Amino acid sequence: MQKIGVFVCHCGTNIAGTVDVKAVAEALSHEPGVVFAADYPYMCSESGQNLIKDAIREHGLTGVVICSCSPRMHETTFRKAAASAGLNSYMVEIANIREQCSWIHKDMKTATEKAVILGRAAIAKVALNTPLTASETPVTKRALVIGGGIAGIQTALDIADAGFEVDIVEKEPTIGGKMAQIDKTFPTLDCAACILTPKMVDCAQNEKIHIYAYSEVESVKGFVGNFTVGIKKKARYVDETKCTGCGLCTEKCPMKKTPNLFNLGLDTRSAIYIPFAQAVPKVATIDADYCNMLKNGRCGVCSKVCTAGAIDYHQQDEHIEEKYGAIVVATGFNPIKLDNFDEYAYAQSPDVVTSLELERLMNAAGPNGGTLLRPSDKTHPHTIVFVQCVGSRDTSGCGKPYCSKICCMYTAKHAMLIRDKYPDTEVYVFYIDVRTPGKNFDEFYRRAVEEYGVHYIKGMVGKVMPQKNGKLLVRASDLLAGEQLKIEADMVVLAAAIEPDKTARSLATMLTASMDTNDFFTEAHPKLRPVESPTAGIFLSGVCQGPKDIPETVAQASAAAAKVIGLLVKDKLKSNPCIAHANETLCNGCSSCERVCPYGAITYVDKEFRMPDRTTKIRRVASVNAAVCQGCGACTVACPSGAMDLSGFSNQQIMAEVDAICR
Amino acid sequence: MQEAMKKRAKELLASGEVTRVIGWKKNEFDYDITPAVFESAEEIDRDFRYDDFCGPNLSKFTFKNQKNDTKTLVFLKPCDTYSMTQLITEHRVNRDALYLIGIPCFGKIDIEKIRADGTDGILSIASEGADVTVKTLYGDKTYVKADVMAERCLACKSKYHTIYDELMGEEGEVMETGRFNEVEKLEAMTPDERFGFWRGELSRCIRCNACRNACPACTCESCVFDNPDTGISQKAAADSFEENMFHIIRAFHVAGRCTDCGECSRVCPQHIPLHLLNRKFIRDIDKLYGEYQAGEEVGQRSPLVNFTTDDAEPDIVRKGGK
Amino acid sequence: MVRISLDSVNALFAAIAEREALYIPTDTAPGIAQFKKWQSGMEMTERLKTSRSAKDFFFPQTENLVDFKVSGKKIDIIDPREETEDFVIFGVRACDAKSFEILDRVFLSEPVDTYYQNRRAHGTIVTLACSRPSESCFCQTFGIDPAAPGGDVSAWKREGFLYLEPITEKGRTLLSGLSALLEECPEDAVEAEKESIRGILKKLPLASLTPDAFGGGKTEKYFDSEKWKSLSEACLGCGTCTFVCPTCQCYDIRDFDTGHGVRRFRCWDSCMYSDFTKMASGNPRLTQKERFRQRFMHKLVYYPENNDGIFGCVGCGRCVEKCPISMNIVKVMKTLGEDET
Amino acid sequence: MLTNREKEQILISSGVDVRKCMRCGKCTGTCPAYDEMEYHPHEFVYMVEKGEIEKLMNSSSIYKCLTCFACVERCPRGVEPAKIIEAVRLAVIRKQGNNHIKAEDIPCMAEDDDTPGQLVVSAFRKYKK
Amino acid sequence: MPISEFKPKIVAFCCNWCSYAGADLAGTNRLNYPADVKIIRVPCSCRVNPIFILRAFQRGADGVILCGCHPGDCHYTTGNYYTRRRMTLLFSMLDYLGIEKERTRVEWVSAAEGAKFAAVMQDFVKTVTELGENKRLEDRRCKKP
Repeated sequence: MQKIGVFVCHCGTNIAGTVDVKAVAEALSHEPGVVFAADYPYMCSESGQNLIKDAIREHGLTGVVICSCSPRMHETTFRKAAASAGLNSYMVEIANIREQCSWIHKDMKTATEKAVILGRAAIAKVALNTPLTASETPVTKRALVIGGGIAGIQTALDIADAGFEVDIVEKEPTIGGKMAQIDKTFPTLDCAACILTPKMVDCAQNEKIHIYAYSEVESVKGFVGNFTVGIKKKARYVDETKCTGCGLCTEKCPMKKTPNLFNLGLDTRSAIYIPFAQAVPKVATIDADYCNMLKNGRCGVCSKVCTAGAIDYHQQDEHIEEKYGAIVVATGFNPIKLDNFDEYAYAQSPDVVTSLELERLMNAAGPNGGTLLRPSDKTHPHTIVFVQCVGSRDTSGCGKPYCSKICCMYTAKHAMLIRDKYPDTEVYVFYIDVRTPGKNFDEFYRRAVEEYGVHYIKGMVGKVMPQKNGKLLVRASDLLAGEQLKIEADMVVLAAAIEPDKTARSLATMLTASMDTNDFFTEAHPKLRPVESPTAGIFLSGVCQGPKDIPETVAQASAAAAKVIGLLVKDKLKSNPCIAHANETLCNGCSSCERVCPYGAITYVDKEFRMPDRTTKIRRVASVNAAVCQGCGACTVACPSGAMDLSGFSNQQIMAEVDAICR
Repeated sequence: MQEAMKKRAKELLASGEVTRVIGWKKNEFDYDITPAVFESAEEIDRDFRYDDFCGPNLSKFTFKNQKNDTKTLVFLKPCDTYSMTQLITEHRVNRDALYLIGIPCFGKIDIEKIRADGTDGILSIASEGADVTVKTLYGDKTYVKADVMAERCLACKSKYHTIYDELMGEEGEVMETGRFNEVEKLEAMTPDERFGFWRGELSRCIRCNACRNACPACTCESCVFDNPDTGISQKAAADSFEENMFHIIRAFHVAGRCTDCGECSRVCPQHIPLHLLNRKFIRDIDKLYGEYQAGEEVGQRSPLVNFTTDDAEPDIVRKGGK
Repeated sequence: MVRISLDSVNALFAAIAEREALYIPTDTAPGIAQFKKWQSGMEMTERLKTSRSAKDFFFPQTENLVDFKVSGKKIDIIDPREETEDFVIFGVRACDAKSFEILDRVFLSEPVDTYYQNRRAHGTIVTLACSRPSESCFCQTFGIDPAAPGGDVSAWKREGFLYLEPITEKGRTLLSGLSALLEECPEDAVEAEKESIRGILKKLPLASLTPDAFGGGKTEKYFDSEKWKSLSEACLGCGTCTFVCPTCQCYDIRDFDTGHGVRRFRCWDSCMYSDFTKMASGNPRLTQKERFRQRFMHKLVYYPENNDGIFGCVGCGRCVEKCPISMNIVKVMKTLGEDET
Repeated sequence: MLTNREKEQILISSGVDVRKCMRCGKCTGTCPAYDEMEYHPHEFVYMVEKGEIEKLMNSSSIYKCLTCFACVERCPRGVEPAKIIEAVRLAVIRKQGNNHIKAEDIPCMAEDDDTPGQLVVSAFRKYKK
Repeated sequence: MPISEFKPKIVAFCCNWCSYAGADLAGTNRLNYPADVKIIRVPCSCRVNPIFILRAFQRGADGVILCGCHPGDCHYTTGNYYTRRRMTLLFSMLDYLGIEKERTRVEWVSAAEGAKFAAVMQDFVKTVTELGENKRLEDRRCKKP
């Protein structure tokens, strides 16, 4: 038998001014199940709360309805009060008779009538409430960072700094990512390696950080606080623990014609290699596609020269399983493939390069030792044309619909550096818009124009035609001058759009983290939760979430780390008990609910059921992970059989409210 | 075709490849067809039947009579394959325990159309080519097959089989036969006319649940209308509201999953054109969210559990912008 | 014996409708005839059978039993019944007419169902002989003669005339009030019609079906028969057969919360439904096979056992026509009956 | 907002959404007939948007377009300037009367040695359906 | 009943995060809208089952409005996208059955749009008042005697 108590708050005159609170209490006292009804000037005051507590104890109330301000205001207050009097805190319902009644109606009679109806609805609901308890799950105090670029490095360092174990999984032989390939950074023009490599070393030396380089995530199971991740350590054919990184093997290796991927294939290296001098871990790796020993068993030079005995031609991929409490995605980006842009002759001429290739060409550790030379004939270029928005802001289907954000600034940087070092070189930048929102960004761009004399031309390059004389004829429009320009250039640099790394899509599936149509990870809330994925326990760092420059990436990386730390300091996770649950006897196992769940909280299990004729049958039924479910209720409507229901907002409860309102 | 099917079924039984065969058998009259499980060559020889009266969709029958520990051969007409595919997508049948044979269909005859013509006392009925010959107590009659074919067959959406292990006869194609004409006609009416139309139709409903129980999409362990805990269970439509409620919610629950097999209308003892409700949803989905045919392939994502960020707003209905 | 030209039958209907409500079978959709309250201009159907039986008139699909008015914590009990008007059902077939007797044995035996009794007392039944029986008809199996259809008044159609013969006092009262429209006539035409009908009956495909293998005392013989399994395997568990059946009389009593009270009503139930007679302990009939068996055992064995050997089926053939998977009492009788021979 | 009937007509007959243009000028940058033209592809798009149809119709530029579709091919926003030009040309022809080329006229024109090859190719593109 | 006296019953389902907060804001700003609107709080608009909407009509509601976060702003990321499809199809079906399409509505109201909330409710109540009593989806048993 229900024993419901109704408490009507005056809120001074806020409610009592337009609602006859005494009449409301009197009317609601006659509702079925109500055994106590009272009004009081301020229910949320200590004495008001005591009134509630006393009534709960005295009348043995099974449910409490408070007619007061919005539940968004004091729901927690009243729930705590109920709990302290021994009533389950979820046996409290609030009728919002202030914001949604007294404050919007002027007529006492109308407002009082409405308040009674709202009270009735709350009574009808509370009569169907069930005591709920938040479930608790332990937290594995270890984080995984997927991707070892600047985003991953910063996140890992910050997490480790707070005293938690953190692992980095990097698919390349070294951490460092794209930033390691960059020459200088805008707008300060300091050397990227000089600021990045110390952080890489910090990672290597931090005892809380473990780096799985040349490794990939294979599987992810579990949920927030309790992930189990399968990691594949790809065979390097070099024992990491023995290799000292002396580099002797790379010198002696006879296979010198291997494309140097670190330099984007602009030069070559040996089949056994260390990507670059400051690589972390500084360990050699054998490129199995080029190594003669691995291909046909003839060679073995590296093994012979290695004093540490680190070479192991029989090494196999290693599969590891680790447990984590939180996962940070920092998978980064790549410039897009330019196959769709024949007009820029990228495939025809080696002198048409992408901006990232230009970084390598200008880098001291690059193919030309830092001197800018045309890739085709190694001569000094005297005219360089930069093309902006190659594949960015492109809705024609060839490129990407979004702005890649970083190109305007790095092009200004390139133009400035070239003009600075080679004043005899004319630099043209064709742009659609120059976008420079950022600290000191616009000043930087203006310096390129005003101090360095870079020719910025509003218009686009329509076609690049390699000439017989080795030059590149660039045809472009100058929209402001209203003319079509034909420039004979020595080099053309394309600001190729950036896109999320190809591995991100499959990773998102493993993580049940959602992605947008461009394969950027979606954040839990675009404004208020920008570094969390909607899937609890999955955090986002860097360009995997959207185009960003280095300072923004680092800021987000630290933010993600802060979120991870906030999660890992907890011993147990308490979850909202207002979550979905499946009635297994009704569940069809049809997967409709799983498909609408934004959190991947629903999984299926095969269960044995006793059939009416006493036989047993194995059926596939849904199971909701209480730690992951956030209680939106999408599944309850997707479920045709009504097997899914939501605690705290059950079908019965909502229909009871509907009934009470329409009565 | 019938003989070939019998032969193949017997072969598969004999080889032990399958232990059960799901097909059709003749009942009291020529047009009376009952889905059945055959477990021996004798049963097949005696009762197996496949002709222009074999309307029942064997997918639902297979769902109800599935066995996991043994392999069952199921003969599927093109439209039955869509239902079967959908059932597999929803994990409602175990594909591994089924051996599916696609068979051609040339349109099924609707005996109710012949009866509605006033033909009664039917002693025998035969369909050959374009002619349907009926012998009755009160004289013989010949119909052109197209005139007495079921509505769903006249507007056949596909002669293509979406799933099978083996195909008998030639593979057909997806067709464009104006199955939405009736829906469009209704859409063109005024709301009052539509209301009148549907009241007239739905008021005949006797809530026998034949539509639901025959529907291959309605395979819920327990239907919301049978489960007293849902608060909306009904045993009879005690008010016109409940007639609407049942049919709207039933159509909504199968929306995006309904393959438009037409069983609901076939089995309705009161001749309510229930398929027009389902087709409305199919039509809206096609128009608003892109062409979608449930049961086309295993693992499809129904439009109701899917979205794009630039979907039409619900306003579109109020503004009549469709 | 009186008659009226079929051309004037509308005048007859108008005259009846002037005094009491008149219901006639009329076409409501292609292939569907239903009993409807007669209004001027309404035509009688040419079809043999209405899709639903005539039992609705006495035992409607839903019927309010009692209302509880709830105000706050107070509950009042209200009898929702209103004065029932007299009514005439015209064109009932012999099978349906016979079904009322079967229902009477259930509802009018102690304790009397006053709701049913009240409706029964107010209704007058005018039957109509079946000039063109259908292949699904097997009323003769249960000793029903569609040539002499019974009811309060029996009627025949022949050669442009409608012939009427009162059977009961109620029938005589009805016809006496209509004498101005009717002319006395000899019985030759009706006798000829009867002969014609009986001639056709012999040729019906189900003419040889007999119920001899069934009746009271056969429970043990059939209850555990192996054949139920294959008979029931295709059964969808829908209620079509039950709801078109003129003799099915099971109902469920339910409460509907109207928001301001509770309405207790009864509605037809079907033994084919999985929740039929479900109790706190569960359902006594666990699978569709058992539910299927219940329906036919009830009609062919249990009912006759409790009702002087009268079968609970009138052979109207509606279930034969309407079953979505074409499984019916004829098939059951033939299959189980094989054991007998 | 500048609107007029002719603009609507051009938008409908070309099927082009001029508002998608982001003023990058790639169409003009790529146009092989640039030097011949008074108004250039991006200007066509912009002028149609502004409703300055009259000026375009009176300009010889519309006949200088080779219909090579380079602009359509290169446009990153899918605006299709060549279709706009075609639509303006059609609008002019409509005003003049029905004296435009029919598909069946093309084969004999192709035989004429004086006909520029580009014209024939364009005609095939245009009438390929 | 003359239109002037007719007071419609309106059920408004509001998602907890945006629209319910928007309704609160309307209150905080003392923006008046008719008392005929009664709000039911749900966690997300995607919690609203079509059954609830029909239930409201059955029980005597004359209009049902569903408010949620703007598409893209859902607290649960994607909930309102499903709502949008479900309700579009449901409303279209009701219209197909000849039930007045003006009686149902979906509006996206953010937590900051108190003024919009009040305006939407005023407009909706006006529309439903003009339509009059719900007859086509009523359940006669639920009418007050």
